[in-house]
Amino acid sequence: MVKVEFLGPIQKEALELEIDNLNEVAAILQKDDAMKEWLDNCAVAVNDTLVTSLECALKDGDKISLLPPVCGG
Amino acid sequence: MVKVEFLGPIQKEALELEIDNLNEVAAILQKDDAMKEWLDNCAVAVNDTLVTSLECALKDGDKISLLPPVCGG
Amino acid sequence: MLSLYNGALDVPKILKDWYEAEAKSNYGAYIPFVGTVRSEDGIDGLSFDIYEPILESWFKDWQKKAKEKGAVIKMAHSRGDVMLHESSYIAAVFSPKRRVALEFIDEFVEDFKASAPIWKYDLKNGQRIYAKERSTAIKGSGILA
Amino acid sequence: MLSLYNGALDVPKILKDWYEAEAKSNYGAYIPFVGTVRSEDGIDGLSFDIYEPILESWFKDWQKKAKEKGAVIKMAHSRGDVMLHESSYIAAVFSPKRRVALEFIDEFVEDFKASAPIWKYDLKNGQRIYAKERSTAIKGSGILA
Repeated sequence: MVKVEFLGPIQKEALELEIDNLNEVAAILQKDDAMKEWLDNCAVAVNDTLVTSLECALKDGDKISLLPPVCGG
Repeated sequence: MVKVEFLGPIQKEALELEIDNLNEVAAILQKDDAMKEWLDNCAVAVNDTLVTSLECALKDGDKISLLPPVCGG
Repeated sequence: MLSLYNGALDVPKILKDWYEAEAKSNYGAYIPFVGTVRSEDGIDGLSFDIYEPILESWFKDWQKKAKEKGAVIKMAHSRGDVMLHESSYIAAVFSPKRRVALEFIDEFVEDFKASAPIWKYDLKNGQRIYAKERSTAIKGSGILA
Repeated sequence: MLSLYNGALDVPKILKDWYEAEAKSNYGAYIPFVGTVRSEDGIDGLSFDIYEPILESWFKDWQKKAKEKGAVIKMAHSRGDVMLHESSYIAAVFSPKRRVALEFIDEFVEDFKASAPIWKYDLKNGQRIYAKERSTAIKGSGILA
């Protein structure tokens, strides 16, 4: 089981998914209308490390985070 | 009478001179051995305003200041 | 040193504590940057969400960069609501040399704005509205699209 | 605002007073630069001479530049002796915008170093020695040579 969580302003409950890689996450979220406005500008972290490609194998217990545009300060 | 004062580390008493322009100041100070090391790197102010050329008429009561290299902070 | 506070920062106290903590470290330059909530667009204040695990690793990378230059970096940020004219952010660099300090605080603050996982909301008429148009997508965003 | 003090600066108090003085002025960014005496070359401290009339007119020009950018500049400096790990200099900019503030403090501090009529001496073995090799000739120097 892999957990997908949505940070900051994304109003969406975390998901628990049986998946092996980030391509599957992308395929699932692309079908979610509420996520359409976010996918273009969200960064992705796997176990709290930002990743820049979908070539990333996932294992049981991994945590994926979606980070929308930021504005600290 | 024009007053010439030496600021910061220049160990020299102020002068009172009967002169009409900065060229005369230059001529006088160039003859002063103790001033040789300073003239190359001193800035000049007339009545507390920095000047960048010797083309400056002087009148009675004017004050000339010599400012050696600075290092605030 | 990264410190997170609920609500507004006590700026004089933080600036003093940091100054005194490094008083004997032989740094010649100390440059804090203080960010304060401005009155504009009729807001009553701002509110912040922070994702701490990634903020901490981002900050650790900057601590490493500071160390390579013989410098030290400190940061404080607010969680939750910060009202008009209160402060939500302080970053500070200590360095032996002024040029290093002046350049480092600029680079740090700009990367903070572009990369730190913090989300800002306008507080307006009792609502908390994501400041989308003022936000920046983190580098590498969009891979799921 | 230009403040000169005999001896070391009370940094926490000055940073606090300036912050509080501008608390309602709606500036988003406050960047102080604090200069502290470092231990090097066996000095016991530094000492400063200031020529105030020209320092004041130099500072007035910078106040005008700040105003044109919607910013405010403040400065404090020590006269006389300042010992190791004490501070002799604070400059600070307040601005609505962070980019203006970051650029302004850099330009101000660099021009201060090159132009402000202040002379620095090393205090060493009871002597007061002009820091000639660390000093900079003011622009336009040498016309009398």
